Amino acid sequence: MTTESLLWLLPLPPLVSFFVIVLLTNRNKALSHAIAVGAAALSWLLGMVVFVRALQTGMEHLGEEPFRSAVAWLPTGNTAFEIGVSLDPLGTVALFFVAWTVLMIFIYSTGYHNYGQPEGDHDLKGLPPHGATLTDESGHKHTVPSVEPNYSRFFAFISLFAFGMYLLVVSDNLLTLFVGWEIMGLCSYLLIGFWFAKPSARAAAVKAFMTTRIGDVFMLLGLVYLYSLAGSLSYEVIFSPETLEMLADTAAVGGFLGLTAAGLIGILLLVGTVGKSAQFPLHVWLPDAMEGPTPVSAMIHAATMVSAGVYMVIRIFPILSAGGGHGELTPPMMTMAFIGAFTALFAATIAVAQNDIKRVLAYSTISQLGFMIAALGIGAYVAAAFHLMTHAFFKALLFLGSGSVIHGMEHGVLHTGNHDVDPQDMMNMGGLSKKMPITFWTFTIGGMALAGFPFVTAGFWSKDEIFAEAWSVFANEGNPWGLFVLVMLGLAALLTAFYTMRQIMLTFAGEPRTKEAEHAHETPWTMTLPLVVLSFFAVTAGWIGIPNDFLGLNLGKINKFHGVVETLLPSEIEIPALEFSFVPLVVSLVVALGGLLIGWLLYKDFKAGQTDPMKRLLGGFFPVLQNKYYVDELYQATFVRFSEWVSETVAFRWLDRAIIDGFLHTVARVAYNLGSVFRDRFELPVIHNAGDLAGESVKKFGFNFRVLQTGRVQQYMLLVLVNVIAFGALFYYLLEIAGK
Amino acid sequence: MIPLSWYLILAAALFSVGLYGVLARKNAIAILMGVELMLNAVNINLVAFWRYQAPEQVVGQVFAIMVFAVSAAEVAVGLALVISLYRRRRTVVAENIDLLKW
Amino acid sequence: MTPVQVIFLLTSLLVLGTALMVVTAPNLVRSALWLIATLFSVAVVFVLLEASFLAVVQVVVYIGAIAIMFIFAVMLTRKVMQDTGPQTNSNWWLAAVFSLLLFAGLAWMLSTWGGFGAQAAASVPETTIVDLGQALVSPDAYILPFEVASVLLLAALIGAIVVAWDR
Amino acid sequence: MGFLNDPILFIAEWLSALLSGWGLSDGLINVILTFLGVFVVANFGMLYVIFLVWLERKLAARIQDRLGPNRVGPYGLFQTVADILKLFTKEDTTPRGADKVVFNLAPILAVFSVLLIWAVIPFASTWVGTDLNVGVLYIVAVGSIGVVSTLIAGWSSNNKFALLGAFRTVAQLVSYEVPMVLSMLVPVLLARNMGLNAIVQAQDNWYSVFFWMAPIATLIFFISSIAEVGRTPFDLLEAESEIVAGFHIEYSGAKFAMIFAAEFLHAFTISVLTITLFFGGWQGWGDQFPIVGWVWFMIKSMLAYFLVVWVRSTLPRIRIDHMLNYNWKFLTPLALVVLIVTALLDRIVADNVDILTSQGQIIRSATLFAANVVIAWVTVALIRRRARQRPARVPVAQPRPVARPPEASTPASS
Repeated sequence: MTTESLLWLLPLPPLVSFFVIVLLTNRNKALSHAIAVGAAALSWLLGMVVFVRALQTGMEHLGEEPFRSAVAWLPTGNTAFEIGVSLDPLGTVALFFVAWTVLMIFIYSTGYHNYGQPEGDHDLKGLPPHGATLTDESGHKHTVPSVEPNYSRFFAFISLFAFGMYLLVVSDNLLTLFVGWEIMGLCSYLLIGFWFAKPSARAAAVKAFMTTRIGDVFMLLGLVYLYSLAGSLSYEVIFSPETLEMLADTAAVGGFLGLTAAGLIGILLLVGTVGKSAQFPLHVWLPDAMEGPTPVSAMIHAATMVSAGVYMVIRIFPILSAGGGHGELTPPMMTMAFIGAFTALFAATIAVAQNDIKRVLAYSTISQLGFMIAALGIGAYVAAAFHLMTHAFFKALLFLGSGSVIHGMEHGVLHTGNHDVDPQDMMNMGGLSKKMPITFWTFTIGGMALAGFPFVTAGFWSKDEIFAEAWSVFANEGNPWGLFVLVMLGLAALLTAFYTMRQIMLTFAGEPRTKEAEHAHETPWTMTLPLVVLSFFAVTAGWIGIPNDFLGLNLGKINKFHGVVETLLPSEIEIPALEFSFVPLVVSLVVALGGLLIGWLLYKDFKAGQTDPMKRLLGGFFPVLQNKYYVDELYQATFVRFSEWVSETVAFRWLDRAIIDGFLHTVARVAYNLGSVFRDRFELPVIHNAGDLAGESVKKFGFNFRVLQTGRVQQYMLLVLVNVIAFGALFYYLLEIAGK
Repeated sequence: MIPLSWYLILAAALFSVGLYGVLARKNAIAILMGVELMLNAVNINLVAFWRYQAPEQVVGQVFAIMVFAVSAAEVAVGLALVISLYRRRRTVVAENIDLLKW
Repeated sequence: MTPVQVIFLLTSLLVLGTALMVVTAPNLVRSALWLIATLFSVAVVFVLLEASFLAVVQVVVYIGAIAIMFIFAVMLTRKVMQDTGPQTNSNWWLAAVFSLLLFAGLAWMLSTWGGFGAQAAASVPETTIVDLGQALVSPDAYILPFEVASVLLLAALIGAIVVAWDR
Repeated sequence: MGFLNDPILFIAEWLSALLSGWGLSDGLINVILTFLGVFVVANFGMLYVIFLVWLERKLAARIQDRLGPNRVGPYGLFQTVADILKLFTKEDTTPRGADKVVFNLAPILAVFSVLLIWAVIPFASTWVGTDLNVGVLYIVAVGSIGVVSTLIAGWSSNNKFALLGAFRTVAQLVSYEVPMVLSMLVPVLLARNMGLNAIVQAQDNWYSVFFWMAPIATLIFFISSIAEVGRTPFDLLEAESEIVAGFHIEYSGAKFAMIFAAEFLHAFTISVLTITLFFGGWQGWGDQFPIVGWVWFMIKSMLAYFLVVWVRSTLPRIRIDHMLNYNWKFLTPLALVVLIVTALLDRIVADNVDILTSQGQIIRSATLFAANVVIAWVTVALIRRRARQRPARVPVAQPRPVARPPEASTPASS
């Protein structure tokens, strides 16, 4: 089969499995997850085939002319809207990590939802399983985890989600990309609210949905504006140099802030990204999204969906950078640089003070995405893409690892039966490294990658590249943004390393701080296998991005990655040749090692019942961090309260009750009176009697003529015959004789 | 040779005879027989017109065949009706079947 | 008077005579048998019209199926073998009169029609059964009437079963 | 052409020459010759019956381990002649209250309907009464006249057994006409022609004989035409044990002889039809000489007839509901399947290979034969499943004691 047709087929298996599971097999758990995992594996296989073919084609060549095939979808006026699939280097990279992480997470889910365990004693649909009690032959009961009640539904949802992600990756225009984007939004809503009987989960789901909606609306605006200008949304059209020129030259509608059209579009689409990948003003949904099952957190909120935002920005980077050569940055890029850098630091600080193992990861995700956005802001989209890929791997790894930890803790909780111990609170853990070694090692690898442990882990290389880009923007082009970004991200990276270390220490090191932690034990192979695989990538994924002239010594062309993604831009905007400099290297070394060191020092002997060293350190500022700078409360106080006030008072009381209802009621009253007049003066005397007359007369007529109906067919036929003859004769006379 | 008129007259006569049967016979089955005769008259007309007007097209024969099918169906249903009628009311005389009168 | 005309006259006499017997015979089975005779002579008329296929089909369908169904029905719906009393209803003379009127009217109208005395085309182009069959099933010819007829037959079959079902 | 080569045509030519010598018009000569042909064929049939009766009785006797007729003439050859003489000399009774005309019409129609079939049967390449281009349809039509004869015979003799026999006749004959016609359509569509002679000429090789292409159709046709004749195991219309002698209970003497002869001739006719439709009629080595073709024709048809007799003298009579179920639930659907499959397959084959060449014919026969095997296998499998599902025997009526001993005070059911 040609690669194009493979691309067409690529997203389909998860979709099919979604429908099959929802419609047919949802009663059968084994069948359902078999179908789902099978579909994921099939897509993975296709993806790998495509990947290999792409490598054979050679990236540069692929960049010149990507695999692409399109069909006319819906006619708009005299032009048909085309949808299609395409695969260029960026798509290849995205496809690679999406395929791997998705498959891994599918496999992981079977274990995470306790497949093969008995039904729970008092499990309800929509609540996490509470465990089932078994009595072994020796007669004493013990509690084991019970299988998820909505098992099949879960697989249906993540299948649909995988479809959305694949669609987004292979689509060759912004519209289908947006479709996949929205599908993922829906799935994230469904999956965050997967345990919909928990009020917190419900709230989180709604919150996530609403927040991302804000972004999506702006994004849709941007799409519409773009389409109205460029007349198409397919990449090859809108990224063609002439289109970009046109966009860069035309002023924005209404001269908005003196932006160019490209700038306005870029900013609008950027807001979509801000919502999707949880950048600063709209980041609030992501931590709450941790209410969902851990595989969901890993999949949506680390590996795929939030990266989709960044992916989209990288896609439209030509538009964002349209009009700005090298050196000066376009307004959207400045916005991105600011938002990204700020978010990175902001989220990192929050992450420092969290105790919930998953929330820490959530905030670190936000800050890492901030890294990418910032990198894009200074034009280093290659580094951004690179970091996107590596981050997808190690963050998925971390989430799955945390899920495995939580799972182990739940074992303990079930064992002790003390249900008010939160298995997600790091304060209750400790010393798990001996209980669950595989999880420990893989988690550590992931953590190191996140912290950017030098020279081995993937995170190091990608971050290092971002620093290098930032530095070169400052040093070579004298652009202050470069320095700003470098400093902010440096601090963020420092904190990152620190809280990663803190997390690892709290979770795994030292002695168990609770009985539950003592009774935790390793999770089944279905959960550990993905960990191992992902940790492999978490290390090696970075090696393809080692700079060619690292440490100033010429390593030949070991950097495969630049070649991959550079070809994204139209050719005339060339990448500033990035020569090696020690500053960023030193920075990243210092921040990584330093952060790790501080974390180790602070938490190396942390016992149960101690107060968190951070609290001692930060004192009064700690609660602020713990409460996430009260952003939620702020929103609650401003937006939510305001909108409630508007809907309650303005819309309901004044508008609806007073104006609309009043108007309607007057109309009704007038109409009623008018109608009664008509009834008494006109209807009753005239029409009514006329109708009665008609009816009566018909009745009388029928009564007189019913004698004709003898019920004898033959007489009827005789009458018919008579009439036929009579009328025949008549017509014949009229037509033939009288006619002449 | 035979002019078309003869066939037409024959058909008309057969039709009238069948009509008489339909109108005059008591027995429902006999009425159906009359209907059959009328259908046959129609067929004769069709075939005669085919032969005399458009012998190069098969349309006449085709429609004669349609008439065959129709009459077969008509007889099947009609006789079924008559038989079930006989089962219920022990009569097949058309005049006694007058439930539809006022 | 060519021999063909003689044959035609004989046949048409047979047709009309037997038809009259059908509608007048006091005994129903007799009239069914007369009906068979009529149908057979109509088949002969078809032969005279050089439509041999139709003739055979006439015999198959009418005599082989319809007439037998008639006899069967007659036998099923009688208590005694002989029919007693008049077989015609009260206003049979009206029926006779109007049938005659109809015949007269038809004949008159036909006689005023131009193509009345038309002579046959000298030779029928050899329309074989193959042509007929292809005309019946070829989409640019009569497949639709054909399908409709078959659906009608199916409906009649089921309907007959349902109606005559002895509950 | 010599006399030995083709006697019939020889005589015909000679006669026409003679008559035209007498100065008769060609039309008249044609008429006379036709009448002669009809006369010859009819009498051949009627006389052949005499031999057939003897043959059948002999065969049945041998199969049932008896001697059979052996008094009159050598091997009792003239037994039948004696019987016929006896029948003709018997009194010819007509029951009171019978519908005389119809009563006398019935046996004539019976013989008539059988003899009409012989008008289209090709005895040899050139010996055909009249080669209708709708021969198969014609046969069906004429067969329906036979049904009418039995029916009116039963009705007109004013006898309840006869009437019951007539009803059974209608039920059986009308319903068995369906699979018979369906299976007759198979050779028609294989030969792309309705004329019997054309059908025979279409099977001009041992491998292009239609039996190879449609064995199941052959079987269905054979069985259902046996039912059409109303012989054992389908002789319910004259089941002695149930309705004394069925529709011809009131007939005696010559009329009985005619009905009897008609039945035997019909039995032979169906074997003739079988071999004509499925075993290549007069085809055989050396059939370019019509006389040889005729010999082949006779041999084949006698073999088929032997099969008929064998079946008759071996199988017991089947119950009426079995008979109808067997037709409507087994034969008809099977015939339909076979017809459809054959049509489709033959079309495909004809589109792909040239079926006029010999290897084309071989391919065609092989394909259709394989298809038939598959159909048969599937059918057997289905029947097995069904037989396993249902209890083998369903009682139709509960036996009721006619007289009950007084102490059995429990009222009988119903």
